[in-house]
Amino acid sequence: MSVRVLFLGPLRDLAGRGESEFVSASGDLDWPELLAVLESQVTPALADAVRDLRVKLAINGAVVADREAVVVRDGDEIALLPPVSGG
Amino acid sequence: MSVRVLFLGPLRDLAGRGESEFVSASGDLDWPELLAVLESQVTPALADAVRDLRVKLAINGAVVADREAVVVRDGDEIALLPPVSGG
Amino acid sequence: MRLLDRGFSPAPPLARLARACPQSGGVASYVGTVRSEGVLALELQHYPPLTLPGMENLAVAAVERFGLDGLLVWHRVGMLRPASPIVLAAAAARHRRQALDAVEYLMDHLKSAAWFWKRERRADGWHWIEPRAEDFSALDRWT
Amino acid sequence: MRLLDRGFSPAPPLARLARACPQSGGVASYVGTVRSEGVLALELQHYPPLTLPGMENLAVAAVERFGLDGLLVWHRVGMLRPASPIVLAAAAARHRRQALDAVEYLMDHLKSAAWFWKRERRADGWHWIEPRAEDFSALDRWT
Repeated sequence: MSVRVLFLGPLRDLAGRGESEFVSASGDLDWPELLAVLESQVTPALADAVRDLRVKLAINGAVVADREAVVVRDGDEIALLPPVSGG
Repeated sequence: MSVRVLFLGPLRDLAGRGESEFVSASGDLDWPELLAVLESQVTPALADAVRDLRVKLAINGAVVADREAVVVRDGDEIALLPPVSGG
Repeated sequence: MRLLDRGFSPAPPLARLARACPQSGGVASYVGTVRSEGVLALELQHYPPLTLPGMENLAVAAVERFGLDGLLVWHRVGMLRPASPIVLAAAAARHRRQALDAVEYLMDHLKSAAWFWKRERRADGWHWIEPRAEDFSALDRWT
Repeated sequence: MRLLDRGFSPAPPLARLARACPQSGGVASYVGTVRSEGVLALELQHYPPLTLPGMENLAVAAVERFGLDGLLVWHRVGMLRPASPIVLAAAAARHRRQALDAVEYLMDHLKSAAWFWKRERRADGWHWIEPRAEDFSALDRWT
């Protein structure tokens, strides 16, 4: 399966890029598995920043209420959304 | 002596004009005398409207704090200012 | 602070205020217009020796109270047509709350404490506009 | 509700809003600009699948809450220069209090509840702007 992950705001700097495509031979990913992918395939600093509870998660354009309960499937677009600073 | 009296807002309609010049042989006018002049030389309805405590008085461009204590002198410009409705 | 006896467009003075205050975070404004429903014309009377000094005192008070970088108040007098601007109040400040509060303060004071008298021509003739009780209660917020 | 990736002038949309709402007593607005002091550039990031729907929900909520005749929110994204407009929020309503309150409501929610991330380039490089505690307390006023 393959998923696309978008790094918004300051997370972009930590990731060193705006988005990543992750391909894996295993099936769906849960939250700890997603964090593990970020840690090993991007940087541990990014995974740490994402552990901050203020970082929200959107799957295919919808914000997820309980990110611990998330299941990421093949073809999903995951956006990692740190606290906003608009206006 | 002669004084000019300006009728602002709705008072203009009651007076039937925007201003009047009053000439009198007597000396300075106090508040009751000014009301008497309005009553006899313009209309009683105007004098009644001016008795409303919300109508303020300016002499030569300065609003008078206590209109009962006013003394009108030769050459003064008196403005009769009903409640405003600006904006 | 300006009293105008002919129509104006709010955009040029607003743009000038923004340009004059580059250090500000933004500009808040309010443009009051003559209503179009049932109103054929509006006449605004004023008393020049009081009206403009009153607006200038108001401006000084607002700058001080809200720490404004700049402000402007343009007010029409004379005969106005439906949908034309009556008043433009605008304030530039570092933070938006100051700018928005200042505009509200200016409008509240212009509405019920400045020397204007207003009458509307409707189908059945001219009607003087009385001050509304809610305009006075709006003023109380600032004391 | 518009997201724009290039500069805009607030005057034309404001004039259009006023024309579109002839029954309104007036139009309140706020234009937020990039500060000029020490800021060389500003970048605004957004996440399109969330940002525009979020702004549209906000608009619906504001129209309902304040009984508006019309409103508009234009927001820049991308790279901005000092003194250029970031955001224009405007509301037309029968009474000025509704219009001014609606603009404050829109700005409070855009500042801390809309999906924008902002960084400034200063002399020493790029800095991400953190949300300020006062932006959250501003939101509390509306609940």
